[in-house]
Amino acid sequence: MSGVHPDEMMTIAASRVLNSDDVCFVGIGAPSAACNLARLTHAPDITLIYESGTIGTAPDVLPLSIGDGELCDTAVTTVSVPEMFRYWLQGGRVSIGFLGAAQLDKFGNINTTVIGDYHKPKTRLPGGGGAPEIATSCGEIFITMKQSRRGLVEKIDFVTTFGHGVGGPARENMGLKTKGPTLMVTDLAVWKPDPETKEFTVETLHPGVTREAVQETCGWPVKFSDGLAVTPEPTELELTTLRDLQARTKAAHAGAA
Amino acid sequence: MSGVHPDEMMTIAASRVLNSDDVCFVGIGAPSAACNLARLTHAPDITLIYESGTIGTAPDVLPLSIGDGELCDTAVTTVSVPEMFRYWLQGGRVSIGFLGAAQLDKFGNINTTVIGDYHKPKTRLPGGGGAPEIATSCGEIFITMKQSRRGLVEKIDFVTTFGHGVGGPARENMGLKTKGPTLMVTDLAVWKPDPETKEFTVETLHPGVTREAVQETCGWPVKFSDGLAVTPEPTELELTTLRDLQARTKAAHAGAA
Amino acid sequence: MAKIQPLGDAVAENLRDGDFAAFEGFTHLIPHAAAHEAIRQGRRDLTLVRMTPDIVYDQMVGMGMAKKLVFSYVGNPGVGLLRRVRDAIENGWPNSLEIEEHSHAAMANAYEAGAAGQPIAVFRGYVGAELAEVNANIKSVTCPFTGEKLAAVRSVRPDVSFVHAQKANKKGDVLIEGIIGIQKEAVLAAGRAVVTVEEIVDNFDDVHPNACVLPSWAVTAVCVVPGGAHPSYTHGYYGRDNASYVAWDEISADRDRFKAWMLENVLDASPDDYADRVKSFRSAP
Amino acid sequence: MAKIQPLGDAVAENLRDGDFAAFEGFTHLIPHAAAHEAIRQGRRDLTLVRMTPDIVYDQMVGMGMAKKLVFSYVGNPGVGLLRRVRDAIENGWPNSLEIEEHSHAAMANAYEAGAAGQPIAVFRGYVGAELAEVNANIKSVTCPFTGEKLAAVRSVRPDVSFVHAQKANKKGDVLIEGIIGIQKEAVLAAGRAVVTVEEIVDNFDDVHPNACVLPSWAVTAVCVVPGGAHPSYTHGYYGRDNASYVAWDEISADRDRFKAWMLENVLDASPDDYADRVKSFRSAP
Repeated sequence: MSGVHPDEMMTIAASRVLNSDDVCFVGIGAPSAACNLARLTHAPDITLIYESGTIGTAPDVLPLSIGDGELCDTAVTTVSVPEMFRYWLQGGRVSIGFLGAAQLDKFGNINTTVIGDYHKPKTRLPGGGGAPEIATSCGEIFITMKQSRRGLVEKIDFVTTFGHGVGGPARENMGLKTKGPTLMVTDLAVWKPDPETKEFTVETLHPGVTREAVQETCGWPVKFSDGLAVTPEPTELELTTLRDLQARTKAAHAGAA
Repeated sequence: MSGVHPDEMMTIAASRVLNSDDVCFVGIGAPSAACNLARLTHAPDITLIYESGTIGTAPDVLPLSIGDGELCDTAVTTVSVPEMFRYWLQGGRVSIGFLGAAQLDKFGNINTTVIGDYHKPKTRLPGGGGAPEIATSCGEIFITMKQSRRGLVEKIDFVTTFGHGVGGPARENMGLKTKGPTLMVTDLAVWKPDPETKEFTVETLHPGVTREAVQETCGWPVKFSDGLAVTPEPTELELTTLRDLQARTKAAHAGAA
Repeated sequence: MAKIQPLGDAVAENLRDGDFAAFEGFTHLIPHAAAHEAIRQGRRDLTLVRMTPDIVYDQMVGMGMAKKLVFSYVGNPGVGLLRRVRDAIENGWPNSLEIEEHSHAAMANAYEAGAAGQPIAVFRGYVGAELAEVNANIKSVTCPFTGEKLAAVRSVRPDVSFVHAQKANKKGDVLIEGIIGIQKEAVLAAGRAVVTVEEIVDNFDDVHPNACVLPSWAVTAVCVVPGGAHPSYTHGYYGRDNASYVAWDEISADRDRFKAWMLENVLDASPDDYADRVKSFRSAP
Repeated sequence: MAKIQPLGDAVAENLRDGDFAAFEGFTHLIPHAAAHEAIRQGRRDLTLVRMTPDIVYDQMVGMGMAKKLVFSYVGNPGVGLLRRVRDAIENGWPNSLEIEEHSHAAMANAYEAGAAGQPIAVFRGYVGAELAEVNANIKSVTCPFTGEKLAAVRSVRPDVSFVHAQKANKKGDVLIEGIIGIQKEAVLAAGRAVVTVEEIVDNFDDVHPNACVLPSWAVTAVCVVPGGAHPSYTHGYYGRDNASYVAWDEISADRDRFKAWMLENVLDASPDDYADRVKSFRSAP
């Protein structure tokens, strides 16, 4: 399909892995767009939770922050932040945590804290927020981010959020019972961890994307699945729904109502 | 004043120690009657808290249980039981805890657990409920109970709720910062702990009550204050308000509305 | 998603012999109908947990369903002691009953920790209280910052919890209002949760955004049982039948009278009988 | 009982140089007016705590009021990084800034424990996370039942907390609705609490029984400041001024432009100016 922007492909591919039975802890940005696109297309009953305490939200436009008013207006219920983290996240009630990343390594460990040394940072990033415990408490973790050599790196500067550690059985060895990262959707491809090594492996390339394009935007030697396939093209419905959502969002955030 | 029942005198004397600034954690029975009498007479703005989660209640009749519907209907707010115990009680927001007792010793230690051995009880009592942490978390503790040799004993069978322990600085030695029992009102007298030994000492005798009557209904050798006085007679307002409250309560609990 | 189904089916599918089970309610919203259904189905060897076991636990214990009771206050509130529980503890009738006793603060913290997926609750508690000496499940941890000794109790995580609530919507979301007690924690701490409700409504559009709502996916089964809390009460629907609580004191005083009452009012009754029992306590509409 | 008083007086009486202070708000109800008053009054050496320090903390840090920042996410939500905070951390301008960094779960648990009067919060957390290695205030305790290692952090107990809320009644009870965030915990964990509100109403007779209400005696001061959350929002009163959040990114990019903006919009402004700022974001009545 011509005219599909890689960001759109990323959001659409990510939305497809969600379904109506999922209870999804949503990070702001690309995860939020994917989750809401899923809700507006094939997963109308998906439960979206934002860490501001809004459970089961159905916003008409994408929130700018995790605590926009519409999240509460459309929620099944809105709880306090301690309750959100204690009963709902730590309580193991969330099946999928959907995270973005500033830096990521091949085992799905995430850095959103600093570029450079922690105590003398080159760039101070926002920090972990909910991610460290989202990553260990949710049934599994989906990651979505745009590929770049600055983002997908051999060694991240700081382990904000534990993925598969050094790979293999690292999570079990830490006593974790949850699956950790099971999927990554980028603007170029869909990745899944190797069942043994846990190294992210490309499963499908988005339409028109080459292996070389993936490797050029990734800081480690990329592994491709033996059954490497092409991500299905966006459908008309997916693309229209996403574009309408983005347009409504842009209008709403531009200024006063 | 003739015709005043000792139970009435007990409730009235207990009500007098409360004022509008107090935030009071109320046990059921005699404490509840005293607290509500205070509210209906000289302490209209007193905050009454019941452990069911009702904060700032103003019931028209005395509740039969700590969770009667009217407590919620008239409350400033009603919170969950965990919040009640965590934020309001343990959080140190309550100035006075008002407790009853099945057995009590001269240092204000309370037993509401068993008569006899804990593992082979002669009589299994209801247990501590909120009392163990009420006694340590509230600013101070008032106790109200009817005197009897079975109730006021030299040695209680079980320390459900810590008062002044073995007396003296026992509370400070345990690391407690709260005052513990500072007052006991019985059907015969008003008692306060000795400033040094912490032994309960009779401060005032209710009208018509003798030292002998107090001793006969107490299992330890009673100490009387040097300045022993007589508890002021109930006023007309106190007595009428209490009797009206009791009559409304009896009618309300007799059966269907 | 919650299965909306008859109470008999929900109890049969979710309560098993030997379970660690909660029938919670803090004076308000006590799930009498659900407990009575469990009695009719004859479940055995239960470990029953509740902060304030009152007459419905007296009934279950008296019927020999419980091997253990975990609690912080066991009494008929405002009336007196529980005679069937006493008979079990003091005399082993109809069977001996193990007990694990806590304070309310400990139980509230332990349910809260259970809902929060934590193995323990840590708090300032039990200072000077003798319970800590007779209950091996009260331990301590040392604050790594100050050296203070803090109480530690295992979180409460029942196999199954039963609660009563005002209403559900068609999706199975549940609304609880008024004295919400420990209802939410009992549900979220449990592996399975069965909620009896007064009614099912189309939607919760008019519900306050911060009201206590349990989403359908956090509940196993929803059963419509009008009056299902009787003689406890349901805020906004009917008042507490205080006279029944008072009457229980005499009914439960004698083993035979107790058995006869249970036969007539529980074993020979059904979930459909509760609506009638609350008729005279209904709030003005 | 809460003192109902002008914001200037409440800040002067309750915020002191060197205080450990929270200006809380989770996107919703951020107390901008109170923070701006603190800036005008020139308080120094503050340790500022907040789960999600955003542009108003960027302003306080940029004005040199803070010696330390305790937080779990420092950013302009949905927009980007905080340039004044970055300048302080990366370049020590206008002063060096000590940081104590946690995860949201840790901060939420720590505020909760603070409200509950506990010295620490204990929870399953920080597993595999490197923060535990760079923050000496993240320690652990061992579960005395299972041997599991659990994270332990000090509870958050500010000297003073500032929050914004919808309204108070004449007694000084405060109502918070919508995204209630960590408002209640911030107030109850603190030694003193100042609440700005949109309005004062006669009574709360029509308020839901389980709504988030802070009784007057749990609050130190209540100040009427309509629009006091702008550019954050107040559910039921006015919406979020998203454009102001976006615009901040450019304003804060340059030290001089930042200073000029602060002079015009904060130092030369007063609590009466906020009502105008939210005019175009007011909800339909």
